Amino acid sequence: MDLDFTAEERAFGQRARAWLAAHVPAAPLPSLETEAGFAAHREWERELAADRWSAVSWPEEYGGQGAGLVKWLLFEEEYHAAGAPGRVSQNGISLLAPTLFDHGTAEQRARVLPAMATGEVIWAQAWSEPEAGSDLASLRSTARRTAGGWLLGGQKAWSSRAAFADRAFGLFRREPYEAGAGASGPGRDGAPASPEPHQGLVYLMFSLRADGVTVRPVGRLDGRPAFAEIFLDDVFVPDEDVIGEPGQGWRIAMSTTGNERGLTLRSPGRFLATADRLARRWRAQGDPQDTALRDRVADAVIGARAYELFTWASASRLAAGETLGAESSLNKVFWSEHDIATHETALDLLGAEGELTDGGGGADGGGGGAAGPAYDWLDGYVFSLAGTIYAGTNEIQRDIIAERLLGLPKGRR
Amino acid sequence: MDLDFTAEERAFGQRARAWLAAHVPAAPLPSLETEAGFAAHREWERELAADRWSAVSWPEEYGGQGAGLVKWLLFEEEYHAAGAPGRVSQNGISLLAPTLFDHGTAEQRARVLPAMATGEVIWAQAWSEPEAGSDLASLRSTARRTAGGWLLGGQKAWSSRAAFADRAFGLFRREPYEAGAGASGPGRDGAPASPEPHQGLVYLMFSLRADGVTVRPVGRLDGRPAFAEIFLDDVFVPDEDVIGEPGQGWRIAMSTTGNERGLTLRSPGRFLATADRLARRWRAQGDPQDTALRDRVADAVIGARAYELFTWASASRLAAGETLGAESSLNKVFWSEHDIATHETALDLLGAEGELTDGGGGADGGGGGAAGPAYDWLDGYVFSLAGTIYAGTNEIQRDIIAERLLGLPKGRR
Amino acid sequence: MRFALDAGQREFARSLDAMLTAADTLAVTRAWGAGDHAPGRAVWQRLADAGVFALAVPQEYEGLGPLPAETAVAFVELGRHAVAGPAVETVAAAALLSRLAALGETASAERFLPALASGGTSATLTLPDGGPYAVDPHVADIVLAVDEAGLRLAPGHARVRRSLDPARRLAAPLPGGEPLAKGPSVTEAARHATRWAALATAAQSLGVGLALLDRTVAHVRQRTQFGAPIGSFQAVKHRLADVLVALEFARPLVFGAALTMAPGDVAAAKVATSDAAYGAARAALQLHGAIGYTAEFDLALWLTRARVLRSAYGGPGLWRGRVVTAWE
Amino acid sequence: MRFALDAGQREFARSLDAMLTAADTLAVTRAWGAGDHAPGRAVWQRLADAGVFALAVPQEYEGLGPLPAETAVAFVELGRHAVAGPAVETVAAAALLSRLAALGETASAERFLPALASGGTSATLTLPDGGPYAVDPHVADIVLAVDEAGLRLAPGHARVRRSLDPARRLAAPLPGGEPLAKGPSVTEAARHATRWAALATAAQSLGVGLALLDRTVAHVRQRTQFGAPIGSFQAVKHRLADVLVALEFARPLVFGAALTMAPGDVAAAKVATSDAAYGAARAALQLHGAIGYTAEFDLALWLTRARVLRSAYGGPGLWRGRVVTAWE
Repeated sequence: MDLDFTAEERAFGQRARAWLAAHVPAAPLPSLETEAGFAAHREWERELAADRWSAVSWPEEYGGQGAGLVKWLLFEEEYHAAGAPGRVSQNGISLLAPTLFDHGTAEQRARVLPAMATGEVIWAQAWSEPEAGSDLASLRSTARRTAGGWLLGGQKAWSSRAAFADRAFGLFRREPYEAGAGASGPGRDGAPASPEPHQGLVYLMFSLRADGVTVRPVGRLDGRPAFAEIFLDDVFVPDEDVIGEPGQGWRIAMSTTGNERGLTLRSPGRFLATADRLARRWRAQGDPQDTALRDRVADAVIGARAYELFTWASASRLAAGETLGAESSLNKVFWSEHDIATHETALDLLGAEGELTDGGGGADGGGGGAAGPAYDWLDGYVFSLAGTIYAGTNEIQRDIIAERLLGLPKGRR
Repeated sequence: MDLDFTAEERAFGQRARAWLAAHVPAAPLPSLETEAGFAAHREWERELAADRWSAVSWPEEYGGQGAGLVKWLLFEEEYHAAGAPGRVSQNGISLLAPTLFDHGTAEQRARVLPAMATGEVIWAQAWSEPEAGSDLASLRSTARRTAGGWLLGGQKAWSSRAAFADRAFGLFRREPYEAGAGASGPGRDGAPASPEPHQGLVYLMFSLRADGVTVRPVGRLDGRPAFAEIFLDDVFVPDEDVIGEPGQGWRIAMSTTGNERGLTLRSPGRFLATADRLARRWRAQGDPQDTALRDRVADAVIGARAYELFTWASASRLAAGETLGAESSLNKVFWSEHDIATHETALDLLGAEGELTDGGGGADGGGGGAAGPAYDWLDGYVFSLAGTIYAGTNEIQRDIIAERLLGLPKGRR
Repeated sequence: MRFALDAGQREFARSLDAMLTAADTLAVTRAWGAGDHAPGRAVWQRLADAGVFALAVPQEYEGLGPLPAETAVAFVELGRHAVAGPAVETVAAAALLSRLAALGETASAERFLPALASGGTSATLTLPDGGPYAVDPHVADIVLAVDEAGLRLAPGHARVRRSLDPARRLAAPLPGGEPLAKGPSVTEAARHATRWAALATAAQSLGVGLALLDRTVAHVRQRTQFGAPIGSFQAVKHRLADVLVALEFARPLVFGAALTMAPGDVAAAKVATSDAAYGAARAALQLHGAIGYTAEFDLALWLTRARVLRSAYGGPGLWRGRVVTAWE
Repeated sequence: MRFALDAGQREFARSLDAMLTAADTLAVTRAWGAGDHAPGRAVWQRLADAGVFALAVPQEYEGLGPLPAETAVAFVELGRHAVAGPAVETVAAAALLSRLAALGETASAERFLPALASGGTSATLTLPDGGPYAVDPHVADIVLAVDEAGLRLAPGHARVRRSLDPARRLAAPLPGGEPLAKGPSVTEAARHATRWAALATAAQSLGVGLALLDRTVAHVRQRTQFGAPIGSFQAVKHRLADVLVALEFARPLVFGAALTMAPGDVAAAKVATSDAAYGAARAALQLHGAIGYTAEFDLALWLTRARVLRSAYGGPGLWRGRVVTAWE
């Protein structure tokens, strides 16, 4: 049992750190929810990709470095410690790419991945619908068979990045119903209409610039644009953009949401960097006598370290050939609640500055120097609030933990 | 809207305070879970009763003062503030007496209540059974019809006071089954055996000294005796000791547990006195810089005040002719969690002294002077831990709150 | 002892509720946040006409007060209806000037109180330990500031800042301006005003929490997932049960504080309502899911306000300290 | 990087588990608490034979160590099996004397360490900031005390006090006795010993929490109320899910601390395991209902231990402070 890295791993980490030190923009990029900010973030992806840092774990042929899990985690830690920009390609890299590696064709990988790595094509996820949040089985959007492809209809919701992204991926209910695929009609009343609501779904990729697509940006709690609604009216998708077998979309998607809920979405790097920023801010401006706040800062530090070590343990198990299953639900519950608590602590530390959404940086932004402008904390707070909701609510994760890890009997929820 | 008392109410409170100041023993009585302590507490009940302070809200004919709810609450506040002994007659006065007032005969009241008021007869409750905790409907102990009365069989569990008490009251499943009473056979498999498991129960009183009764004391977590198991083997109970209609025990009991869960069991006096003791101990020995602990002390003070004011509001509603229903579940959840949190805070304040179960008082007992010996806090802590379990677990109370107060749909729990 | 709203108080609450419902306050609040203050000023005048601001003003200055219990009744409704604007601040300013008058400094009271009571003047202010910012000073008619030098009428305000609450703006009063009073009487009046600000904020938070619970209960009854209304899931039930417990035990603290105006009671009310409203907000967001997370859904108005009221006039730590250590 | 128990460590855990299961430790612990220490001493010797106490003793003093990771493995098992006696204290004493030896003060190490490693001697001790009481000094063969004057072999102990944990006794070492060392090296060695004490306590707490969860899961699967196993109720499921989350994220902190022995890591492990084990205890008691509340039901052994380990060697507040402020 050890926490030691190989010389090669350490060298990789040092190389990442050096590259980031030389390239991370001195001033924060504009918000990636603005057109200009989106373009700046896309440019940052190109810069990363130029030296193969945008998707380090991919094979070299697609623009990566073939880095294993340990190296990827080291890269993430360096990335967040360096205060590098948010990743506008996150959806593609962490959600779509793993699916293509597992279920896509060689042609799809060759066509999609390099452009994803460079930021030339930015992907939005199109999972959720207004009536289908965590209950993906109740999806209503449809893919109707047509010559050489499919026609999409319906509405997707809460699509992050969709406001400015180029393409999107998601699940659609196959129409007409084909017995062979075990499909069922859509559940029009909100309840699943058949005993097999997971059957008959098609997993596909589509252009957000295609005819029939309307994108409506939606602001999150603090008013910042964060995601969008996508309205689809007979949007043509060629067969080459279907991933895997039509009708098997549910199974394929589960392997992707497995990734979403598992290791890949939330590397410890972000939490470590955030806890470190909080501890520095506390030391700089906290009242050392105020043990109530100090204890909460300590909990932020403890939680980030626990998450880091838990992740190293998971990586070790994966390296030993084990697989992670329902354990990823432990992960999800932990990081999402840790993230909220950490940001709540930061806001309480900021006091009257903690509610300000403009400015940031400089004396009137709450200062903080190396600990960053005050608004970063409120921004992070609002972002954290979504964590217990998306990718399977924490209520559902707790059901999974209880039933699959503790072996408690299934009940009606 | 006011919080003012009438001159008469104030005079009553002052009279109570004066009486208590003159009578409360200077040194704590020995534990009422010992034979000597039980006798001392019985003697204290006699002393209270001599001046009509043992059951102030009862009519004078039974030994009370006919005090209304406001006066009763004022009495309780004075009682706890005076640090007066625990009430060994609590079960009888708060659980059995209200049932007798509502469902008993005049003969039963005349026979039972005066002896209860003086402590001549101490009552134990015999509600629970090993397989029937919060689910009273799954009771298995039986009352078999015999000439002039009933023969009890089975086992009762978690009977507080039963180790030394004189008599007990509880529910028994009537045998043989009588269709007219809607009774059902006992649920031998742990699940209710009939669609009407609440039917066919008999509410009765019995002597713990009767032939066929075996009482086995059971210690609580810290080893102190706290309750007992009662084994019943053909214990004869005359008809005169049945309360209400045989077979209607469930309905009768519900009115009693309504009292148990409602206002009467937990007057604010105890919580106010405890919070006050905690705040005094904190001021005496807490580190004023330690805001983490200070905040928790503040929460104890806030919770006690909230409970007091909530109770005054409830009393005002009752005085205006309204009734309290499921609101008592709010009550139960609040005081039980408040009580645990308060005692946890006290133990953390005590540090290394907080785990000691012997001694108490004096320098090596953690001191504290007017704030009482350290062990009182651990004792109170262990006592508080039962609060979220008995009288309907807090899980059940939350179901009730959600369904009856918020109108959420019933689900399988 | 009758610790329950009397018929007049209940009727006052009902009439405010009806008036604010008819005024479509959610739209008014969104307009206020977008810089269109006219509808908000109209609501303000109707609140004034109903007597809301007169409750904190003594009768000798054309007010109805001081009536803290009725003020609490009103602010619960303001919270429930997500009303925007410096209402807490106007009440606190009235309390400040009233106490100064009681201490013999009547000039400012005579000058400002009648117009505060009538709705003709709105006020905002900063108080010691209440943070550097005044609420909505770009809209308020007068900006008061208390600092070591005393009480002054600030000549304006620094850059206006946006808050997480979309209907709220904050800015520090500019230095200088007309001195109104100084010395120990200002200190005492500021403490008095802080109590009123805390009471009104507590009542408002309670209203915010109640509105969040109401909306969430309605949502979980109709929202279906996995073939059942999510309100039938025990985890959802228990979370909302806990919200109700917290709110229902915060409520008597608010009215108890209004009746006694004792420092410890006011502090307890501020802490308990902050926690209860914020707990309601967290539950409301979680149980609404993504829809609750959007700015355009009305829930956001209460969600964000529950958060910002928590730190208004000092955060929970400050107020918990005031529960157990003496303050005047 | 392989942050997982290796085959040898897993086998060590398995063999301890098997040995302790066969030894019927629950009965042994009850006997210990009742004053019958013979069965406990026999278990002690078997633990020593398995190398548990040698892990903290350097090889030059007939030990196997220092091996903190293996020590953590062992103490998880001690916690799971509710083993009684001053095991943490003996390990901490070994760490104390080892570090003194490393600083040049070898006399006490030579005198005591071989017997501590072999199980021939058990030790208890007091450490700065660890409270005034030593654990089970009436049974331990040596009682060490560190105070301002240095390290001494206490001549005995004051009145023996009972703990909430029925198998645990506490008493303050008597003043005086034989001085063993003094000066800065004692201060440093005491800090080192405190880290080992905290690590072993953290590992034991983790084991206690795991045992509580195991027993509670088994209980809720078979306990029926309202016609269904209570483990099928969502409130029960979610509460136990939270317990598992807390334990599974405390676990890597324990082993991470063992690998680094960094002050902040040790402090984090102490805090997280305390909270996780106590949370497990509260859930276990609530979900067992009344039966869990009785002293005669075995659950009580872990319930009470989870509580007392929380404040052992300083409560959560002290250790949280050590997470964010430097300590050596």
